[in-house]
Amino acid sequence: MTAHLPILMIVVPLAMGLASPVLAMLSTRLTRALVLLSAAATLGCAAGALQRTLEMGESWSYWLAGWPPPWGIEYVVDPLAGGLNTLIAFLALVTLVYAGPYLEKRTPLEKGTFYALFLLTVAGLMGMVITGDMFNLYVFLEICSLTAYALIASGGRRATVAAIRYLIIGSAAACMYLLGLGYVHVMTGSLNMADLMVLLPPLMADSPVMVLAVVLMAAGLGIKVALFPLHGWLPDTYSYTPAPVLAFIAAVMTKVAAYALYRIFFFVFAVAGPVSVTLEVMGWLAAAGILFGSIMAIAQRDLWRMLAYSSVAQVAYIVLGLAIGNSLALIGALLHIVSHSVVKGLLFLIAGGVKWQTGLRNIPEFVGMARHMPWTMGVFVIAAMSMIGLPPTIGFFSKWYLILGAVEAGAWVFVAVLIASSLLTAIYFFRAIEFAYLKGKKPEEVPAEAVLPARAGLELPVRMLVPILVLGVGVVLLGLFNEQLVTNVIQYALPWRLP
Amino acid sequence: MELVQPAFLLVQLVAALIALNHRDLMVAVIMFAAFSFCSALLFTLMDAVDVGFTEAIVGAATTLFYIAVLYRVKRRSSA
Amino acid sequence: MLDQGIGYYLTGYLNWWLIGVLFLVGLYGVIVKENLLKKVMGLNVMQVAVILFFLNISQKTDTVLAVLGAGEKAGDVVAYVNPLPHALMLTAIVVALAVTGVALALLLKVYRDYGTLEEPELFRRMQQ
Amino acid sequence: MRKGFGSIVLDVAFRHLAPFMILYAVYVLVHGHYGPGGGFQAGAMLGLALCLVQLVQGHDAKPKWGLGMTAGLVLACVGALIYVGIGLAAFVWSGNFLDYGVLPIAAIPAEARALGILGIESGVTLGVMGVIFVIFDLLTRDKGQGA
Amino acid sequence: MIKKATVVVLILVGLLFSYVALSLPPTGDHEAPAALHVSPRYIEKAYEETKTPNMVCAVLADYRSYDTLGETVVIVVAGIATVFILGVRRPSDEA
Repeated sequence: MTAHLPILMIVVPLAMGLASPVLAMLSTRLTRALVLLSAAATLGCAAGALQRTLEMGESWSYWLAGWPPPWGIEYVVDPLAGGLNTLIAFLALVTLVYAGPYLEKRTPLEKGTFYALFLLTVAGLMGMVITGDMFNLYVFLEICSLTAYALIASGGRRATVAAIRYLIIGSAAACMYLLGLGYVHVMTGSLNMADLMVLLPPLMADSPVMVLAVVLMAAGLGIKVALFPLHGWLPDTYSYTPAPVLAFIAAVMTKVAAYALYRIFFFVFAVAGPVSVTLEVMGWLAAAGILFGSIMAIAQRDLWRMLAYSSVAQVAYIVLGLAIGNSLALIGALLHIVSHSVVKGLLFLIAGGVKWQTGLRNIPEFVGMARHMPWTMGVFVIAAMSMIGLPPTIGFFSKWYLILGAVEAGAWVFVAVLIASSLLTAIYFFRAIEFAYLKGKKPEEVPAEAVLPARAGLELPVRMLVPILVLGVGVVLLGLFNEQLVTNVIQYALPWRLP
Repeated sequence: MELVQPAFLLVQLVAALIALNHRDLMVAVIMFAAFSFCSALLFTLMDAVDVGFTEAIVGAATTLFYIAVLYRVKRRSSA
Repeated sequence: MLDQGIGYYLTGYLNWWLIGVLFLVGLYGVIVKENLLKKVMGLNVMQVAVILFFLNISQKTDTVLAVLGAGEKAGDVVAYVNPLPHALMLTAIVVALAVTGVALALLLKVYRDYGTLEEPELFRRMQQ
Repeated sequence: MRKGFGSIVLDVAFRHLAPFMILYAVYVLVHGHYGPGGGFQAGAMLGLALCLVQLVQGHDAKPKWGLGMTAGLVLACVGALIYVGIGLAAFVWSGNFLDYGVLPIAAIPAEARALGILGIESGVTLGVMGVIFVIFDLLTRDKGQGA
Repeated sequence: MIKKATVVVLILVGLLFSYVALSLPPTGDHEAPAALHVSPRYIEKAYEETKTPNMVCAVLADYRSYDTLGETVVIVVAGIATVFILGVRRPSDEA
């Protein structure tokens, strides 16, 4: 069975997702157990595949339906893809555990369809990461997008409006990607990524068709990544979506799109001709996006909206790293994909927990929160440290590599933007921490009972607290072992091996 | 000189523009059905009978869905 | 450029041009139109344009559809149309249908909640 | 759409139409190997036939033919699971995912592939039939009728 | 105002599309890369390898059957999503 690990990690959530609406009509407890089991099995498959590629030291190609690549579809697991899939599966498992209390009083039909959509999102995202075929990427992009639209819509009236706007923008983006793929296909006749790597270089130099293909793909994936001027769907979507869904979608979806962008630009198009110009433009847009996102985040009172705008800024870090394009910056960008997934997922889990327990979303209302939820708020501080970029968290190291890369490339404007953004991030996170910790120290001034409703004063239920703690420990552990991560995993994913 | 396909494409363009710009949503939906039917014919002209067949059925299903929605919502729209 | 005559350009390139225009008409619907139903229609127009683009790739002059005649064991490449884009576009059409279905479901929910499909009016009612 | 708009004329016409629709759908499914057609088209056709039932008979009329929402959903999931199941079956005979050539259902791999294609297309048919019907059913329901 | 600007931008993009189209192989070209690279195998060997005279069906359901699995999942997702959006009564509806 180990020979089939790359496909098993897609098929397990896929099959369980398709089965769960049917199973939920029979028994919801059984369904939940099986869903958690299948998420764990997915994690096991992904970890197994990762371990095997690390042992082999090269990418592992799996021919679907047994046809050789340019004719059939292949899956390519390299160490980074395996690592990302492990991360996605892990976050999915954690979020599913966390989602338990949210689903308690729902009808069996809603539970079944929720689990189905969630697991199919996982399958779609993991398929996007490891596929070696450009059209297959489109199909899986649509799977994970459609499920995400539906999941987002479950957050009430405003979430529905956010979802349909996201659907229209996101489907238009997928169309643009597909048209770009059409331009590539018409000039080469192939769809396989490895095959295109051989066929494209002679065309890249002087063909205007490739310019259009690159621009269309950049626009399509740029919308999915929420790169600065195309981020319009993100703030509303992130503010109204229910927390268990959001923690997973916000953590993974934009990052997977960024990873797809990385693979297409750096491997398929191999940074030739129009791609470098496009990347430079995207770099400047990303720099603008970092500043815009950080400043907008400072202006928000609502914690969720603040995190949404900070997502716009953090995603732009990744694109900035890709735009700088030397080894250090690329390591920084790829490490930031990992770091921001974990941290943003964690932050939304915490924000959702606070809302679930106390009904509060606005930062000024967080007064004294640290006394009521010591563990949750402790982890919040760790996550905030990672977002700001303080050692020993993973966020420090990804930003460190990015800044080193920018210095090496002599891009001083980008260095300035990175440092300024760290300061801005510090401002808005310290404000939240200040309200949670410092202001609560004077109970005679602000009676906490007057601020928090009756249910407060309790830590979160265990099922919600454990995922938060696990991810909090993960942020620190990833930071401590970042060197192993870079040398064992990310190094093999660079377009050129490090000297 | 085969200009049948461009002619169909022109018809499609006109149908799409009317569908997008008409104030009455029912007219828009009907024009969209015409657009979809033209697509099916054009696909068949391009030797893609499979795709044309599918588009014919999908066009029927899509129109059915649109009309089902239109049955519920206001018919007027701003331009 | 003109040595091949205008007819060459009309037959060879008019399809590409018109398909490009059709894609942009769809994009115009998605960006400019304020009614959500029309935006979804614009999306459908875009998808049809992309499908036409791929089918135009697959065309070859004087070929028949990609089904072997009775009793034939193998095809001649110049006699049959290129079947690969057809298969891809069958998938794309189905994806388009799925997107339309979900979009219309969301649209109906929005209408039930807010009583309008016009975006400016919708935002006004969301603020309340 | 609580009441259908079925008059006696429509009802009788439908009675005579439905068997032919189903027959044609089966023809499209089976003939997919030799001509245009296949699982999706057959499924969509069956789904539209079910929608027609709904339109003629209405929601409340205890349809003699037709499905409910949950039955459609189950049908859709089962159809897709058939597809996945046929794909997974290849593991037993040590083939890759979806490699029907290794299945011991025919003398030579090529024929096994033809049968495998038919198998997955039936799965697609069931799935698409269920989905088209479910979407139509939900779009035409009155508010508050959902459960 | 913004609408007019959008239309102008779209017209400019249209001109770019038209210019780029001149570098594409003309419609119906037998020498186009798309007709030469991958697809000849489907035309020549599809019957031999799958016993299916309809090459589109062979490509769709065998050579690229994984895409078709994705397609089926997409359409089933549409069904599940519609049930999740419209067919489920949830507490937030009354709010």
